[in-house]
Amino acid sequence: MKGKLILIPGRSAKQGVGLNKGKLKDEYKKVTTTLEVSFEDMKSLGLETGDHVKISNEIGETNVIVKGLREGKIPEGYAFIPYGPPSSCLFDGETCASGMPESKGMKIDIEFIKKGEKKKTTLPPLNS
Amino acid sequence: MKLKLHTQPEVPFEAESITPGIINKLKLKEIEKLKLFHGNREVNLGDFFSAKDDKKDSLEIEGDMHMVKYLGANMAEGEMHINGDVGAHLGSAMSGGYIKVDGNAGDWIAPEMSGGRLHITGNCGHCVASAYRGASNGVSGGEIIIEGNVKNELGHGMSNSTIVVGGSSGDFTGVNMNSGTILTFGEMGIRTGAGMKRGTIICFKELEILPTFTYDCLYSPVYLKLLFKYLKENTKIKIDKKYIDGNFHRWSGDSVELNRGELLVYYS
Amino acid sequence: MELDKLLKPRKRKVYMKINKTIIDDTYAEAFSMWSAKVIITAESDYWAMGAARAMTGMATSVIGCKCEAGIDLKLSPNETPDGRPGYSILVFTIDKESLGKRLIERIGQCVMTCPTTACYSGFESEETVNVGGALRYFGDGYQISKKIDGKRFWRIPVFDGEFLVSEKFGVKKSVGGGNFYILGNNVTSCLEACYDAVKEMKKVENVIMPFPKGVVRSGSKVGSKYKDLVASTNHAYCPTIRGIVKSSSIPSNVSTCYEIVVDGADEKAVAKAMKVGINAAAREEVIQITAGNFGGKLGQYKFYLKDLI
Amino acid sequence: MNNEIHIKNGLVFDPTNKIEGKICDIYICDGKIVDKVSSSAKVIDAKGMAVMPGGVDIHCHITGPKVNLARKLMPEDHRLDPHFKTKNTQSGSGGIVPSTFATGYRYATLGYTTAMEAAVPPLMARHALEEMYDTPIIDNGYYVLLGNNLFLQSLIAEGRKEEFKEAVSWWLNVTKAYTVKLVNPGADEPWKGHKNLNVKHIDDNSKVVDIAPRTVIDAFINVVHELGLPHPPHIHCNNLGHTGNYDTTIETMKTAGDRRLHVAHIQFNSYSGEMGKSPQSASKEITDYINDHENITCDVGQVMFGKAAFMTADAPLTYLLRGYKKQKWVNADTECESGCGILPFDYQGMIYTHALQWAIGLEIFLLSKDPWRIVLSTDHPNGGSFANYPLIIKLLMDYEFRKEAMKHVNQKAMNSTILGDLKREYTLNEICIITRAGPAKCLGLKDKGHLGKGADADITIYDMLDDKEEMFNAPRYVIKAGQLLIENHEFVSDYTDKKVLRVAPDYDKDIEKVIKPFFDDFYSISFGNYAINDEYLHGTGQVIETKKKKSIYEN
Amino acid sequence: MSAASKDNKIVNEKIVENATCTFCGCCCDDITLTVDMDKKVITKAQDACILGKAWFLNHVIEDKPIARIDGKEVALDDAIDEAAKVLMDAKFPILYGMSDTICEAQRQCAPMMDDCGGTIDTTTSVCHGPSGMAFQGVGEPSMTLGEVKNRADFVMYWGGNPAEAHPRHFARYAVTPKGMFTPNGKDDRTVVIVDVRQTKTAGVADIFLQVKPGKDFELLWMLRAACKGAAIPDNCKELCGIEKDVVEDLFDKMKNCKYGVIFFGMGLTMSRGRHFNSGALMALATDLNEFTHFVAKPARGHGNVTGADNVVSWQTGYPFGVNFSRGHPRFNPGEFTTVDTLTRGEADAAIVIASDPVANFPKPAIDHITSDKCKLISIDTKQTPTSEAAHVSIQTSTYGINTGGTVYRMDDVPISLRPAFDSPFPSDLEVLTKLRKKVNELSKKANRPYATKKYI
Repeated sequence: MKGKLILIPGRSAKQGVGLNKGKLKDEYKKVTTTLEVSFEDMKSLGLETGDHVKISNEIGETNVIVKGLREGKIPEGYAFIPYGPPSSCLFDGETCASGMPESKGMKIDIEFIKKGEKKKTTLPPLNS
Repeated sequence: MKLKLHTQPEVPFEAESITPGIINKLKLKEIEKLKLFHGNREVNLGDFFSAKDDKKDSLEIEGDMHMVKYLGANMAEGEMHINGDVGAHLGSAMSGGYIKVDGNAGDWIAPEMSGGRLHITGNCGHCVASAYRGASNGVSGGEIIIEGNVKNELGHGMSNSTIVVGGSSGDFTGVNMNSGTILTFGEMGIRTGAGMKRGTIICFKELEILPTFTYDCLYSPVYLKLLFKYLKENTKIKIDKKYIDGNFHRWSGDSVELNRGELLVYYS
Repeated sequence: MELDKLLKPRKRKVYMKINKTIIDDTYAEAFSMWSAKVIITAESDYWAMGAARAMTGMATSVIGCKCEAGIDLKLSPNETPDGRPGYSILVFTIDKESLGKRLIERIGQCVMTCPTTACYSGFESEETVNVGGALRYFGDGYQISKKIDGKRFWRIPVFDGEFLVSEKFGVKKSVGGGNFYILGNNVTSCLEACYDAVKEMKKVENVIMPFPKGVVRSGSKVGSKYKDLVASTNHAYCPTIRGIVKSSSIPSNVSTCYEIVVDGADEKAVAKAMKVGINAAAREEVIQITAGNFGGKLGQYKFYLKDLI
Repeated sequence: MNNEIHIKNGLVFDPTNKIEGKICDIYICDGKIVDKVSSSAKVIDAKGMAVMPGGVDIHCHITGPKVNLARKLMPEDHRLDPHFKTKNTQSGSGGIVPSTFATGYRYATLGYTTAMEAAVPPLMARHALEEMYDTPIIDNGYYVLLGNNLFLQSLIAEGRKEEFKEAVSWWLNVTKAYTVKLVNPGADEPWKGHKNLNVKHIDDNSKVVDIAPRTVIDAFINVVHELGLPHPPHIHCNNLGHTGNYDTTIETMKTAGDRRLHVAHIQFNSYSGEMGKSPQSASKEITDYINDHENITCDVGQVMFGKAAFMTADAPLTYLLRGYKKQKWVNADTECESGCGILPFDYQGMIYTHALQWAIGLEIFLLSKDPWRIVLSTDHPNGGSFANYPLIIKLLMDYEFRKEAMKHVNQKAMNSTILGDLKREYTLNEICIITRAGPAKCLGLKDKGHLGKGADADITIYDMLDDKEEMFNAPRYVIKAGQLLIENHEFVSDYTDKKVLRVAPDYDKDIEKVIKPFFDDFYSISFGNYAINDEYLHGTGQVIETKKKKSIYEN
Repeated sequence: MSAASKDNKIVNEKIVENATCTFCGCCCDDITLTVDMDKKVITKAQDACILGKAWFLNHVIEDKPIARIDGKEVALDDAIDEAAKVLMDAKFPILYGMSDTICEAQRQCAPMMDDCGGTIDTTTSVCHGPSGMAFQGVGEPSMTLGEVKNRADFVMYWGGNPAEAHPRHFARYAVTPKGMFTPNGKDDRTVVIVDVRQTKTAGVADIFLQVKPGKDFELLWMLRAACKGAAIPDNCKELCGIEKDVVEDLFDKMKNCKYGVIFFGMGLTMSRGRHFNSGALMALATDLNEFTHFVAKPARGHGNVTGADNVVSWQTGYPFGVNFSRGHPRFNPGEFTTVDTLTRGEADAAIVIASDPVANFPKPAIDHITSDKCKLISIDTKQTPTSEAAHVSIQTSTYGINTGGTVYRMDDVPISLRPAFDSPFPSDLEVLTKLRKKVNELSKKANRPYATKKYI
């Protein structure tokens, strides 16, 4: 249960809300450790929503929880994660003379660690 | 003269006064008193470099100078041989002379160069011979030879000069180029020649070409033979005979701009 | 006796001989010209030759052709700038300005038109004329300029790719009208001598013999009895009118005379060419070798034959 | 600290008080000019020097949103001209659009102590005020862009004159502005709403224009006259920069009748010739009209060769100019209020039009008979940097130099002008008028531009030099509000306690009820957050009194 | 101040009208806050979005020390003295952040770094910094948001997710509001979303274009070429993931609208190509002006990041990444930007204002900023990983809630804040003014030589 994905971190409303409550609080931590993956990839990787996985690249690695997305929401082979400390672990400091680290579209390895605690339906929710 | 770095700078070090034109006219004592910048502090050259008069006309520098910027800035004449890595802005605004680096170089090599020759045996960073932000013109002359790899934005907005890269070059090679020639023997990144007005980019490996370039033909440009011969005679770069007699696909672009540039892609 | 008297050569001081050929103690008078060296290359010798021939066609004498041109040397691929077979050509004119014009005309009409060719300046010189810089307009805006080693070239799109031409051609003050005359008593042997002379002279770099196969039989002098003509036949060397010409230069035992004219990039080249030419031509059948001059009025260069051999 | 200064032995130029180069003493106390100071006053010996009031720039673009956009746009230009830090001053970037600190210091090093920002959209006025506070030394004020304000235009169109007057007054108050600025009135709607069109004529009543420019101009001239603002409407005429536009300019001036009007950078509006073809000079026609009409004042907007940057609320103009070289270009629409275009530019002496513009500006200076009503400006940075002022002074004061300069520019342009025949040379006194006394009068600033008792002690002292460019390039002393800032060409202290000049005409509070519904519907910020708090003046605001006048000669 | 106690029953309730939410770049200034002045909390934030509510309602006065040095509580002035000393002693200090504070406070920063010969950089450099660089290269046709509301009949979002990052952007400015020439709101507009994933935003779209990840530039470039008269290539789908006829139709709509606008987000600036991506978009908007009125605007993030851009620009001439070590401002992204100076291990001191690089930066940069080589100073309203790692840490009051001042909306419109209740913590302005003064004093003492002529 290993694979390769391309990670696109971004903002989400939940992450913004969590940020206001405090970065050292649980809510923020929870939001920023949720990795959204297309349903097709979930299937081929043999993952279910709620599973713990390790994502890594040559810069670093971090553990997150996966969540499946309905067809078409995200292209196959790609994954989304809200900005936060876990996504930072994977950013390279290389900015290509722009000051901006390339923080979208980095190649990552994904590896299953353990099953999620809560039982979730294998079908992802209608609205992510 | 010969300089040797004896103390590694802690923060970026700016040494625009280290050029043969300045150093070789001075006495040893004066050289050691030359003012340079270590971060925001003015320091004496002697605090970081030891100088020796080797009675040569050229300037030799030795040491790991990856933190040292602006070596050979404004250089107009003379020769400079550097043994070791150098930092950003090497040969900034140089108008003549020759710099050879046995080692790697940082970002922003030879910005605003208008003449002279630069030869780097190792790799270089981003924005080699590139226009500073906001400017539409980068280098306006001279020759740059890099035996290793370079990163993005090679020759951004360049005019007239010739750049040869022995290894690979990154994304946006020759972006917004005004004229001149870029030759990369290795792989090229994506979006080569985006927004180029005039100029030539020559590539020897497979290349992803932007949709705004139009295919012209397969031919053997005589001018390349001339260029290759010149390079062979004047640089150490080895050029395979198959390239010299080879055929090239020609693409014209970039159609969002003047559309007078060309990509020549080797056809094996 | 009377006939003998009539045939008696005029007194000359003769003290040089090569292979029994008398070398006149005189000098060839040559004048200053401007020259350019044009290197033509092409895919193969066939096409390079084609362009070279066309370019040097009808360029025998400035008097009637506005320039004198000829193939200097055949170049092997490793001698040309682009590694292809080629020819070097020399073009001579009286002044610099017209040299530029001739090059533009001839390169534009004879080289650019010829398949696969490219055309480069052969002289390194401070003085240049703009050629590619004018021909580029044929590119109608699609031409591309390139600078290699500080020299600018123009790439003009044509039907088989690009015509590559140097922007500026180096030009030099050089020497035109170097010459010597081969005098013999029959056409066949005299021509044989000419042939051998030209063959050797062609090996000399930086010279051309602009006349057909290097030989001219209608040598000229300056001026004419007819007001509008600037030149006319050099009657002193025409054997058929020896009798009626006062001070004819033709000795009595000579019935044929040929002139070999040589233009060279510099004095040295001309001298060298004349030397090898005279040496090759001298033989028993050639009675005398002399040279044309106008008493030093026309040109600033004098090539004394005695100095050459 | 001693707050008294005594300047002695200087050759004083104070045209307002009819002192035209006389050696006399100037006394300063507490930032004002006084009759007498104590013996402990600091003495400046100005022997061999000219003492003048601090310069007043009536029209420049140095603060505000568009200026800052232009600043951001041109890092390559800043790079070439760094402004270095000194012990007493901050560093900055120079170039055609200098950073705020550099702007203040550089104005001071030319002897200027007041500069008026010529165009700020009301919505962005806070920005301009913030920047002004970061622009050291010089006093500022700004003209607020109301000419294309949709709400005000609708009041004009509906003939609601009283409400219009109250609304204009309200706008001036809530934005802390100095006067009304009109830029290409009527052109915003065609530009924004009709696929980048422009107004063609002052009486344009084509479908794309809601209201003819003349109607707008007339309404504003009238309301400013009624309110008695110290400075009349500051107008950037329609068709600016177009061949044959002098007609429009004269029609605009005629619209004023005998009411006051200031025509900005009039050089750009003085072209004859056929529309769409090469321009010709109409300096004679323009100056003739101005010479005969005391109610008109203008600044020249002299073009100087070298770098420039167009930054104007006249967006269609910059787009048109962009078409030539396709260089980088900024457009900035402000909701309901204004448009804006920014374009880096380069004036070249060898180009016919540029050389002609240069000549027309000089002709206007030389043909105008009354220096009090013509002000030196380059419309910085549109016609060139304010750093060119000393050179312009030299061109005006030195006929031979002018003739020499004419040789190095496009001759076709020179031959089509009469510049070569104009032998007039400005005197130092006249220079003092067009750079200080005159603009202060045009602005209605009673405390500036002169050295009489009670005036602000803004004083510059220049070495008397034959080369007038050199002379005006580096004053030996600059005193601002009584504080010595530059001594022997060097900054001896920093001065940030500057003034923001503004007007505050009375208005009926009820007008807010009329304006608010429009706001709620069409603005993107709340009505309650529109008016600018006094905090933005940093306690430095100075309200200039309002009084109806027919010309600058009335007191 | 329109704040007034409205309800007589609860004396200590305060209503603040037209308050501005500074959480995202929308800076909505129409929020009505209900404040319980006893408990010092905001109980209601009417009209605020989910993020705004979180911003206002979660704000509590924490019982935390104002100033700490190495974790120990100290007096504010001592912390400021120490911070000033650290900055003056450093050879390559860097100031970073500033997006979550008012302009008045931001204005203190550049002169301070000028005095100590450091570098100033804002969060722009890791947000729309590439757009700023693109702006310098190609310019930008732009507008205030009110123009979009009044005129735009074609609205496009590219590489952004306003539904989650700027929740009221649609309703207040760009999609649904009824404006002067758009009386029917959304019905008068064509809304197009271009993104690599089908975000919440996509649901609003009339047309959703799912572009192949990393192929935005190619699509923009094709559209630019179309502006110059080229045809959309047949292999369009292969190039960018969208069918040829869809792109043709899109181009047609862009060309024929009356007032078109494109908002773009970090999908462009943070992905491969960075400034060229946003540059391509700005250039496209410029090109489209040949046909109609067309504008573009980056949808900027944090509350006052636009203000930071403006302030640094007017003070130094450059928007971010400005270095003063040679006595005048120098700008070069990649050389003087924070991520780079930290990644390369160059900065020997860092002062972070209202930002949290320790949580957000790439790993190599975090490693350096938290190391011994770099003395860290933090000025923030909340405890963050950065404030916890800092040598000197100062906690300040929150702008827009506790203190007033000016912020700039994403479209450069300045807005004055209306604070709800005061805070025991000093304001950023107060702290930074003191620090600037202190640094200025020290720099005058240090008497470093200053250059007088251009050297490079």
